[in-house]
Amino acid sequence: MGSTSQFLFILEALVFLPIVLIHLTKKNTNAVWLYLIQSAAVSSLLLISSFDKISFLLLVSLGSTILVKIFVAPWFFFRLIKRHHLKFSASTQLNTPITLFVIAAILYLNQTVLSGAFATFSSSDPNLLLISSAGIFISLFILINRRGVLSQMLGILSLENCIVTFAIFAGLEQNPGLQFGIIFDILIWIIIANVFASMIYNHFGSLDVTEMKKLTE
Amino acid sequence: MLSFLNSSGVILIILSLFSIGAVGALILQKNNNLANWWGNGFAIIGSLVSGLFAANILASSQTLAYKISTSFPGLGLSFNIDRLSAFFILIISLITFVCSVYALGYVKHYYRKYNIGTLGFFYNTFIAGLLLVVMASNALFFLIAWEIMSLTSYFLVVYENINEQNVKAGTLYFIMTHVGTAFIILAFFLLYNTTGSLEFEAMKNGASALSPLLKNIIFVCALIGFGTKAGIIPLHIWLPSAHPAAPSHVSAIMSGVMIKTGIYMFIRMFFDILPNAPLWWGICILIVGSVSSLLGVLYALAEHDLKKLLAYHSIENIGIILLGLGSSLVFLSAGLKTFAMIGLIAALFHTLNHAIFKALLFLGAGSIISQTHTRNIEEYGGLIKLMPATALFFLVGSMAISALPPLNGFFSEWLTFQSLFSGATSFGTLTKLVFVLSAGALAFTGGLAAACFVKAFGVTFLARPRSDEAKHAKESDLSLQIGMGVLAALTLVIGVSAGNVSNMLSGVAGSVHGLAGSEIINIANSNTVHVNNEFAVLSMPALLAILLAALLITYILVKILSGKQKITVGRTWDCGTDLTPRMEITATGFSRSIITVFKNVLKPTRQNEIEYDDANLRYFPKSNSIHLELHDVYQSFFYKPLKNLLIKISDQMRKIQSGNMNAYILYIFIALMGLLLIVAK
Amino acid sequence: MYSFIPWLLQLLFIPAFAPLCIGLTRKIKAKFQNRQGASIWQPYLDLWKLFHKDEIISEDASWVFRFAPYLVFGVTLAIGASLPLLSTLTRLPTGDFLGIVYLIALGTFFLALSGVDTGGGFGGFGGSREMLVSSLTEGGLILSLFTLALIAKSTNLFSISAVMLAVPSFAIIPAVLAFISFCISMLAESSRYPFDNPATHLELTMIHEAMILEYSGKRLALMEWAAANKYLIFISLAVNLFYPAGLATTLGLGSLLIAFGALTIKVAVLCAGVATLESSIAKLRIFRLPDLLFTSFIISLIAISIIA
Amino acid sequence: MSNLFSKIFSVPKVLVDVESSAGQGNFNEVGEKITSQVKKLFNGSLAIRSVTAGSTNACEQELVALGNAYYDVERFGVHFVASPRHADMHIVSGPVSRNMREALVRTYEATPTPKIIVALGDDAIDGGIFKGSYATLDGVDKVIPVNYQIPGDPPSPQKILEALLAILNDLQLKNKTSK
Repeated sequence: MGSTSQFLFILEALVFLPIVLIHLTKKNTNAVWLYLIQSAAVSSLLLISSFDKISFLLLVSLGSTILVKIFVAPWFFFRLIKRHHLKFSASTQLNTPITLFVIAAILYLNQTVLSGAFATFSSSDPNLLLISSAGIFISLFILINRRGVLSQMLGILSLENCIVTFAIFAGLEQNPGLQFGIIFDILIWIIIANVFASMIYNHFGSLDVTEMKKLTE
Repeated sequence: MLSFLNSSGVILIILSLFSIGAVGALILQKNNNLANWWGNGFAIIGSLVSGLFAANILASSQTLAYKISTSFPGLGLSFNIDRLSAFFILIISLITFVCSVYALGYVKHYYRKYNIGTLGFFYNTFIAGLLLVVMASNALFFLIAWEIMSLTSYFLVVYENINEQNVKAGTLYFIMTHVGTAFIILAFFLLYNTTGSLEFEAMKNGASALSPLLKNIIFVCALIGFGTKAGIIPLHIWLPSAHPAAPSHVSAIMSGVMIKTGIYMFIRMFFDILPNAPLWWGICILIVGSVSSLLGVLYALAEHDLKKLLAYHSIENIGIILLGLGSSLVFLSAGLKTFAMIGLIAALFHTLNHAIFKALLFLGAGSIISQTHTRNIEEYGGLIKLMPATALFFLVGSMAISALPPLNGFFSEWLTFQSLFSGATSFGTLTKLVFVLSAGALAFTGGLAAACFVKAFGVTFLARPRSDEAKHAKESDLSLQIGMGVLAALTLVIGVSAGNVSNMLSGVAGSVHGLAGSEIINIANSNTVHVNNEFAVLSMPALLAILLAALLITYILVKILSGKQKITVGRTWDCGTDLTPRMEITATGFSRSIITVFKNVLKPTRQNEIEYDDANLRYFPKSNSIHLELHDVYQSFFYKPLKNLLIKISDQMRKIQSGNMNAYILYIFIALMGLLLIVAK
Repeated sequence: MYSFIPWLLQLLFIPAFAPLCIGLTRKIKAKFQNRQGASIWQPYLDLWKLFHKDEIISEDASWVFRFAPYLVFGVTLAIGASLPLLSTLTRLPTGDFLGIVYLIALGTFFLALSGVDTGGGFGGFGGSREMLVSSLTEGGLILSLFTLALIAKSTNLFSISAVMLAVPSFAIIPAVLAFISFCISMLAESSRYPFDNPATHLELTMIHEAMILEYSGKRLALMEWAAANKYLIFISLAVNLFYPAGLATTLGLGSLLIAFGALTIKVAVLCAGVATLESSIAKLRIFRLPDLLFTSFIISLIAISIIA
Repeated sequence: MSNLFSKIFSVPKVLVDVESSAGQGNFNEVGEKITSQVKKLFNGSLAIRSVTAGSTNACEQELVALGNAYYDVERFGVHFVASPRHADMHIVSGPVSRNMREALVRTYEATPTPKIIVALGDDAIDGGIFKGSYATLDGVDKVIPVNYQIPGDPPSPQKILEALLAILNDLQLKNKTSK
């Protein structure tokens, strides 16, 4: 069981690190690639966790998850970047040192506050859960920090991934119906978000969220 | 049949009668006449049944508890009708019965202008709401009933929506009632917090565990909450604009009965639920009562819109009721149970009297307005020759409200005086001063009310018509007269049989939790009322008999002395000039001297505009008009600063709406972290 | 068998002697103006003549105008019958002082209405001023009578006069203060000098007279008589409540005669007092009256707070 | 206040001796006769109302003088009233100017019967010094029926009292003949 738990740690790191890196990347394409890595890790985690009660339906659902998360989403994003050639949109609210500081603060908070809380979950080892919950908070912080609409979309998707990892580690068993629902949901969401992003772009001339302030008057 | 009457089934029958009336009126709204007859017909039957039900409960003097449990947590539809609520049900059904009979004829003049079906619907639900408010004994159920009552009365206030004023009055009324309801909810919440249950019965037992500070806070919240509905002085601004806006038979019910639900809940809260009230509660209610009564009658004097005048008089009479209530609360806190009984009987009696003569006056005003199509007294005049019956009933109403002897208004003010006097005899210097000043305030209020109604009756009915609208007024038709006639007769009947009525009321007052201990002293035998061991004795029938005897003697004396002199009808003597209606005394003229006496209280403003033919030279004025208004003290000193404060606060809060999406997500994030911190600890 | 005599005396005293009281006051005022003045029986002659004259009623007047004199006079009769005039035993259930005050208010209510009814200019503002004065007097009136009720532990006028026969020592100062405030209210209610000039011809200054300008014949007589009754009611109240010396406590003929003599003397003294007051001060401006009436209210307030 | 009252009661009623002033018949006997006549005819109370119809106020001064301390007509049972409704007798003075015509008619109609109209002073009788002027109607009888006239411009209070006595005697004769 030792090797598997160690392997799980690696995968968990693969899920966690891209979030931090999305914060720091200047280029959108890197961000998309990071998301691709993260979703690959998550799908493999899914495969591992549902290893024992494999059923045909489950396999199909996992396949579709992999398909959507790894191929469809990045394809859409790259198309968006190409069409509006917005390679460099990595503007953030806070400059990088402060962002790192905030991420550290969140980690620390997560560590102190939630340490006792996860003892009740019987299935896996608690600090896995800790990391995934930290991942949730930091991906939420992406939404706050990044100005570009594309990076905010990535933030939301990585948030979804972290929640899935948290669910897996918390031992919530997967059933195909749930999987299908999630994936279908994400697919639709990606399509709409892209259409929406291009509309914003046409209207405001850039994907920077702060330009939209004129809405309130 | 009688045993059936006080079973719990009757409550459902009453409510179903009103709901059938309401829904039926909606369905039949196409045909005006049918909708009118259906709506008011069911209201009449419903009020008859509820009247009998209440009378039966009062006669057999037992309480009826009945509970329908619902799946909703905390909300048990529990009815608890003890003698106090039965008394209020009796008032409600009496006034509703008369107003519905009146409405059969009165609503005709709405026929082509407004939708009668909606009027019938809201009218019936309004009465059902009133009855539920008085029957409910679960806080949540009570609040639902309170809300039904407030909302339906809001729709009735804005019923005549062509006139812009009504809609504005409606919104003001809407806001003020809900400010009041907020305070009521706060009070009930605090009670629920300590007693742990929403049932009034459980609250009653658990209330002794209340800490004094909490009890005082509940008192203040209840005072403000129910005070807004009752219309005490600082919170009264909605009443003079909302009551006149409603159709007359509805404003009769609103003014006669709806504001009494505030009084009912005062009694329920301060006597029934909150145990051993401290002294300052009673003193505070006494002060509020005397201020309300004095200022109410002063504003009524300055008013020349007939229905607004009557609305201000409702505030005055609520003040008088509060005087009775306040004095009995002071006695309760001092442990003098018999004096407290007198005070409470005086308050209940004046509630009954005020409901009767205020409804009578509003119905009278309604029939005048339906003939002259204006509410401004200055355009009436000489209506006594055109509408003799309405004039007689309005005169009886005005005599009753200015507490003139043979009628019922006199007896309840006499009893309030007795409770104030017994307060002045049995307390230390400070409390005694408050009692004596309240007695002074009541005396002045009685005098000024008489002055106001000489103005109202004199300018409306006597002398010559001042506008051609008033010239063509015709007597209102039968159902209106029956409505007013019944009430006028009631003022005399209750006035004369005041002794028996106060005995019944002492039974009602005794049923209240605070006064349960004191033995039911019937303060009157064979209609002579003996108050606090022979301090004061009065017998109303004897008073009436002596008055009639004196009138008879006068008549005979005049017949003997000048039997054969003839009477000729000539012109009014006016120093020889030709008398135009404009030379008659106007309402503003009549009350202007009294307003100038109280000018630093009322702050009259005076503004005249002169229109010139030659604008630049200004030698030849074409017209000179003068506006005599009252500076609205409450708007400028209480409500405007409050509004500015609220605006300032909300400006600060608007800053968080920066329009930046990231900021909003940041707020979510912070909230999430905060929540986690609390939960995880 | 003769038990009804004191009741008859009680009923007839006020209407019988009121015009005499007015005549006496006018006589003393005339004497002050160094003229002989009409005889004290002149008011009787006036009333008698007016009863035998025809009447003119304005066409705008309604039944309120025609009925008001009967009610106003009837009210004064009813009040006269329930006052402690000759003895403290002939009690009527309406002897309560609040009943008396509000019966007077009933009379004033209809008097003011009859003024407004004919639609002339004078009746209207007469009514308005009458209501101004009478509404502001009620405070002082009720509280001064209440001081007496506090002293006598009962609101019934008869028991008050019975107790005041032997004035308890602690009650002297409050009784005097109450008497002052009662006198102010008396002058206001019976529209005597500082409030209203009864013998004025200038309509603008009238309060009481303005309301009865329209009356003639028997109705005018009733109104004049009622005004006289009201004047005597207040004087006999002032006299018998505050200084009831001589009031008969038994129904014997002797004691009734003594009581009758004592009452007439006291009434004559007070009438002289009122006449002297009327000859020595000027009539107050209408907007000075509320200050006077509020002082009467405050004086009675002080009287009440002094009592234990 | 006390010195006011002491002065009132110390000053004698009459400073000038009544008998010595020439031609002034003692009006007290006239007064007694008037009192007895008033008692017979008007039950002891005669209400007079003075109406000014464009008068030069001379006659008014004399009427006012009737009410002063010296003549003091009240003791004879005669008193002046404010409203025509209360009056038995109207004493009209002045030549009735054009504007007062309507008012005088209204006053006449407003007085309950039996009523007596007396024209006081020459102006009221036939216009006096204003006779023929465009502004006046030359005398009260042109407007309302006049029962008696008191000549003089203006007649002294003494003359008015004597005329009043003559009026009352005449009224008594009329009552005897009509009965």
